[in-house]
Amino acid sequence: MQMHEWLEQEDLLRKKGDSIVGGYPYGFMDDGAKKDIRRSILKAVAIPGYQVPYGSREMPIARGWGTGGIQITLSLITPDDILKVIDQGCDGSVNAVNIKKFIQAVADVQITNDTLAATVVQTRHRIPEEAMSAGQILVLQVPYPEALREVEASEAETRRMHAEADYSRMWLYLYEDIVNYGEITISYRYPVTVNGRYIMDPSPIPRWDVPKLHMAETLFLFGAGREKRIYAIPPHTTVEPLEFEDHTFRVEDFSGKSCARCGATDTFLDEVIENAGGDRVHYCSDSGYCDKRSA
Amino acid sequence: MLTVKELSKDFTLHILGEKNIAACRDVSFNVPKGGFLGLSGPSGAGKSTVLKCIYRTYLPSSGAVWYDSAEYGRIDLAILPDRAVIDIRTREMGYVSQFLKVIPRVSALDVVMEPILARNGVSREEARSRAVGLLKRLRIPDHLFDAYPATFSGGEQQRINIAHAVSWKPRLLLLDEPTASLDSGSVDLVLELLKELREEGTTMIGIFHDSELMASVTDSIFTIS
Amino acid sequence: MRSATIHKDHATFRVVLQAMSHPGTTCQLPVLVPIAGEHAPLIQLLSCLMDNEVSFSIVGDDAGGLANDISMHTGSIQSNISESNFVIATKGTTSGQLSLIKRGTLEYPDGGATIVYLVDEIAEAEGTAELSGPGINGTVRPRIAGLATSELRELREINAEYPLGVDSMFLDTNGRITCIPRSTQIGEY
Amino acid sequence: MEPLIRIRGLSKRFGNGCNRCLSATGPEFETNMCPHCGSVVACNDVSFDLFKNEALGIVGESGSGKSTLVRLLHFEWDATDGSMEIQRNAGLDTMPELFADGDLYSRNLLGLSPFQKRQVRNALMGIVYQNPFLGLRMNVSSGGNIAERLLGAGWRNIGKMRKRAAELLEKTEIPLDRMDEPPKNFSGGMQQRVQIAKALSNNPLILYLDEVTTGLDLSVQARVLDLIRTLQSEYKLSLLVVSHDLGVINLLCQRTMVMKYGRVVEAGLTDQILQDPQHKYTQLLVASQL
Amino acid sequence: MYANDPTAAIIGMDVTEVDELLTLLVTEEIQITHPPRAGLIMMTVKDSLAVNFHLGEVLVTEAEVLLRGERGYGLIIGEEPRKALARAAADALLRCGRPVLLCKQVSDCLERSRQRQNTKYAEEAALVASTRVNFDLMAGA
Amino acid sequence: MGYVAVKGGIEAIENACRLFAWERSKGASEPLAVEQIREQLYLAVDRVMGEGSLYAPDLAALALKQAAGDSFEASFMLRAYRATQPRIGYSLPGNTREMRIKRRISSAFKDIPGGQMLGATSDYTLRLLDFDLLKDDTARREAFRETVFNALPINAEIPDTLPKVIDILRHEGLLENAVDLASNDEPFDITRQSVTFPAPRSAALQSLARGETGGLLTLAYSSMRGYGNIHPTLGELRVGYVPLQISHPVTGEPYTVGEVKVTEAEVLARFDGSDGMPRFSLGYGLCFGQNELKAISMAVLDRTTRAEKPSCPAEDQEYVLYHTDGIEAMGFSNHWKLPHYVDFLSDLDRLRKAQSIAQQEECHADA
Repeated sequence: MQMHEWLEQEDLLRKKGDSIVGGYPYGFMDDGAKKDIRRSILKAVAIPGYQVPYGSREMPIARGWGTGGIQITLSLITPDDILKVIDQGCDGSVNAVNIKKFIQAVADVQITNDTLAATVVQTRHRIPEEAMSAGQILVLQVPYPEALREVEASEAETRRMHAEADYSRMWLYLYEDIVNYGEITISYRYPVTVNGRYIMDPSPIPRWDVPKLHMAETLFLFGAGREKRIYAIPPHTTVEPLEFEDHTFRVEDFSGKSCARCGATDTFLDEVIENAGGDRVHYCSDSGYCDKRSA
Repeated sequence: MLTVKELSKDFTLHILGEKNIAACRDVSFNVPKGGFLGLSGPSGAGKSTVLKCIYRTYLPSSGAVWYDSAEYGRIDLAILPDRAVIDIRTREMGYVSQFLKVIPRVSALDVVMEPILARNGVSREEARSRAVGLLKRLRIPDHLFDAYPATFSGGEQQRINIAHAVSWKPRLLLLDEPTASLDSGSVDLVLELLKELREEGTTMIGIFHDSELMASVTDSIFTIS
Repeated sequence: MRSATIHKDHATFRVVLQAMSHPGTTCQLPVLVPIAGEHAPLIQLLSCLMDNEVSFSIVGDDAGGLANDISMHTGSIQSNISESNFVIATKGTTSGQLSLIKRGTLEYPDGGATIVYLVDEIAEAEGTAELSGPGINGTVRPRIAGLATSELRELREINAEYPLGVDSMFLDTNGRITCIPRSTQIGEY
Repeated sequence: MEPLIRIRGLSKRFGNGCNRCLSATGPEFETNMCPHCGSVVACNDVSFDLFKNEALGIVGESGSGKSTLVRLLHFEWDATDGSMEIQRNAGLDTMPELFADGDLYSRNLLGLSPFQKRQVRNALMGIVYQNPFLGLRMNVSSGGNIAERLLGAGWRNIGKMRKRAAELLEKTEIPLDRMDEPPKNFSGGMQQRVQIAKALSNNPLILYLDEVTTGLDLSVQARVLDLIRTLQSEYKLSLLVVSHDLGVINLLCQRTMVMKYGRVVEAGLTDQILQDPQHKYTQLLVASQL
Repeated sequence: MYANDPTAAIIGMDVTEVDELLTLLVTEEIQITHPPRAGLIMMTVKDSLAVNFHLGEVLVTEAEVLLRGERGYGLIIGEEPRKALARAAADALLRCGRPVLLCKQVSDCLERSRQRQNTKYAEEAALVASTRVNFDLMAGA
Repeated sequence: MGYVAVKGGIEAIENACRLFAWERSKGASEPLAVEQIREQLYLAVDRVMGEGSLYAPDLAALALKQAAGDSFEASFMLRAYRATQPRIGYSLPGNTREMRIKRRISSAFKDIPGGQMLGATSDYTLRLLDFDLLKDDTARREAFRETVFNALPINAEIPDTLPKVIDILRHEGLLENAVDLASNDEPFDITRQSVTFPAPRSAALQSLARGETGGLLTLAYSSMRGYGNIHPTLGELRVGYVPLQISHPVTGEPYTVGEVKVTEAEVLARFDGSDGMPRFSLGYGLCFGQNELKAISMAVLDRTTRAEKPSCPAEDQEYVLYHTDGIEAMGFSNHWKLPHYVDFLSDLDRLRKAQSIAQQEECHADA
């Protein structure tokens, strides 16, 4: 381009009040950021359950609102993808909608509510009820990536503990729980051992979802934007919740309860307070699945 | 069995300005297997020093202490590695001092049982019955069996000391004035015990304050000048 | 704002990710905007991963200015084999230099390098070595023609102290890729 | 008879060091700090064997390097130099990679990765520190303190761990009804006994005792020492007893090493060390303590 | 200011000065090899213990041109596409040295702006200098 | 009340965004020009650039306008904008000795070579509301500007460079040497690698330089007030412009890109050197824009976090660096507004189970 041509173009734009240099690239982030994240993802897959530090970028969504997951999604998404985003199991949750809106705007993807139709699912706090398949990727948003933070505040020390597989303090925490309360009181973010090596935080999914991580068909990617960590569980990888021979891991108890909408008795149920008297009803937390069953 | 050859022991006291004390000089004698050698000599001649050099509580300054070990064959105790000395002490060589030096807060019965248990590979019951037998022979009253020897009279303590040393029937026994603090009745009991031990094959070297007594129990006497 | 080259990086990475999370299976790099030249698939692969924040080195012969091509397309800088984040083995072998390559530390095992082997042809079966571990349903036996026979054994040794180790990608002339990350057990062969 | 572990040429220097560090420190110079570069030669060229079911004493005043030695052998600090080898049949069957074919002794344990060292430590060693804060988690129940070591060794059954903890607490004379209480509620002597129970939980072959009775009342000291004696004969432990107190050494150990400014100045049978000390420093030590 | 690089005067130019400069420059055939684009420069600084660290990023605009085979580079703080381009073109021109007349005109234009800017800076400096605390005076009072 | 699926999300969000914009626009006043914010609220702009870690006054002013003056939100927008822009490169190491001074004071000495220059400061302005500003208009401004220049003393000049107070101290051997901590390593870049502890000095300074003013202040204050024992003296405080230079890609010569307004603070605190000689050690603070509170707080924290054995939060490097990034802290604190009902249900399940175990035990004990 000749300089005079450029100046003419610029002049036109300026008169309309637009700038010639602004705007956002495909996938929002610059190339360098995406490459850094991709390299970290590959290392995370190669070392299942190990938290890979990376140079987390600021997203236009607040730290703690899923920026880790968004960065992963944006670094691997293509215009051919079909994306599903859920928060607490729900496609329509405001945060999920907000993220979808953003990713769609910058990455030009199709959106679906159907778990089985999606190629990439980004989620906060739930794993869909329907089993996902080999080609799909589940991206989980992680607020606290460090499973050992409960027993050790210092990052330098938890890193050493992982390096040496020195996990007795975590186990001790569970032992003390049982001694004090008769059972393990960890409700969500239940720590798991991945591939027999690393103890890992599965993000704040309920215990109900933990068994879905074990020997799954699907790749799970975990992104913690604020804490600047990426980790992964490849398909067909052992994921075992920490448990004792005589105090085994158990999922949430929904016995005798069913979804008031679709009647499901085998899903994670949300408890809804129905009236001021405190009566409760239950509904599927996975709204996409409930829709499918109700249709 | 045991040949002491030109044994000398000096003490160098660094903290007293490198003061040098010669405790014994060029001592040589021989004890045959099953023999009982008495050591005599004036006070300060180094009788105890010689015994302690054999037991290696003292490090000999020069000379040799040849001993025919059941385990190791002929060895020089003067230069034997520490660990092997411990082994010889555990399996073969006993030592009776003038005074009881036992571990605090251990009952009389346990003091006597301990070496039997540690060495002879017998059951607890067996060790107990042997120890009880020994204590009874040495006329320790029953009610003292479970008491701590530290509270005993000097004579009682010394009888415990002897029982402790002979209970496991060592192959070589070193005696440093074992009867010094005993009344005559007790002395007889002890001598009888030592006699039995010899009959069972123990070789002994002893120092006795009473030369008459020494002559009566030993087969030969070596005098250190 | 949207350029085809950027899409291509995204699409390429998706294939690489699929290959890395299913070790031993064969995946085809997308054919989008072709880059001219002998090393087109390699450049396509490296372009979605490398930039001026990482370094690389080449083992084997640097025919046709490969190092320059890589630098030009990725902005990455060539460096010593023992410091490189990416090692390109152009002849299907690291020529006994595997032990020089970064394996990370126990605190930061992700510091281990990625090796890209250029090989003749990759197929999903009939290979000699049996692979198992994360990402593999049971076992797989990929055939990697053009890989030096001792290379897998050396990889097994270098990755014995998991999580320390290197992660390998094998790329054939048709743009097919298969991966053996350090978590993969390489069986006897 | 072959020793359980062989220690050869063990050295630890703090600081960058220079080529004059070794020639300018030690007992002759009355310092372990190099006057040229300020590095501290905490221990230098220490070699010894430890046999099965033996108690070896290490005596010396503070700064002599005796506690450093224990920290090195317990893998808490990295040695600057030296080796530690263990006999093949010592019970490390789970780690065959430690042994070369046919060798009676392992490769140098000090050269293992932190991960491997942790495994070896869990399988072989127990430690009791002078300060129970170092060996115990004061806010975790006593049973939990013992369980921590069992958990580290791979135990995963609460019932079995509690049974084991109860046994050990009984052995160390802690009332069982206090098993779920944290040690911070206990007296110093009791804390020390919980520490011992914890150290024994994994059935160690080697127990390090670092000034375990220092700071305790005399009567409490006596009980702790009795306990150690009983446990040693019961479990056939090899003890490494570090103390500045010759009385403690005399009571527990058959052999003793004397350290001063990072060097071993004398080693021998304990009764010989006490009754016929050879080195000037040992004579001073014996004269001042007995 | 910026005496060693005449094109640095463009940094502080006002709109009319930039227009004037561009008008001069377009008389020459200039090919844009990299059109102006925004980007970031990580600002590295040396602290008082002589340790370098990254203070933060600065928004800049970058452009590159080719003039008579001479590469010209323009980089300028802020979102300033016209200034970046002008600076790239001036950079190429002044290094190329031809056409001589245009070089002279551009140099003059730059120098005029530099003088104006220096005057402005001097005024600001004078304002700052007026806040200097005069201790002698205080002692005398 | 029946089940209401959260399906209205899309519209609700769009409406909420619109409502936020409406709140800013509904009044009768003239719309604020970005230029007005940049020029008249320049200290707010400076703060946003510092915490947003992006020097771009126009964008910072725009962000302040869009965020309705919320400086956290505005800094956040700058940070996010950074993620979209390619990094062209790194500057040559800038040197604050080349600063074009706008203000320079020392509290360590009464007079210093080059003099104390108060510059534009509100330090000595009585904090009385100036009701004249209600009558602010163009004509008044013109008149004011005239008076400013008319009142100038005749010989009002400042030298190009001023010596540093710390140089004088260092010359006398009273200050720790630069070489003690200097390293030739490439500076750590926390925007590319996550920090590891103990963090290299370059990472710590970068982290503090983008820290949130209030957060830095709180921790620094805690240390000065008693949770720690740093009693700093302000050796020198400078505000001014530092040239931004790169290597020219063609000639390789240093090439000035422009100038960047910064605030620099150097605080002195006593310590005992490794040779046993007591000396001053230096705490260093530098940030974008004029933000003196931040630069001083940063300098104090730079000094406190070099403690060998941290005895309080302000001395614990990991604690300080992890908790002073305003954008991260704000995002995380705000995220509690997101639904957490799945986690909460899991909690409920545990609580109910634990209670039932406790009740059973009680029954057992009673029986």
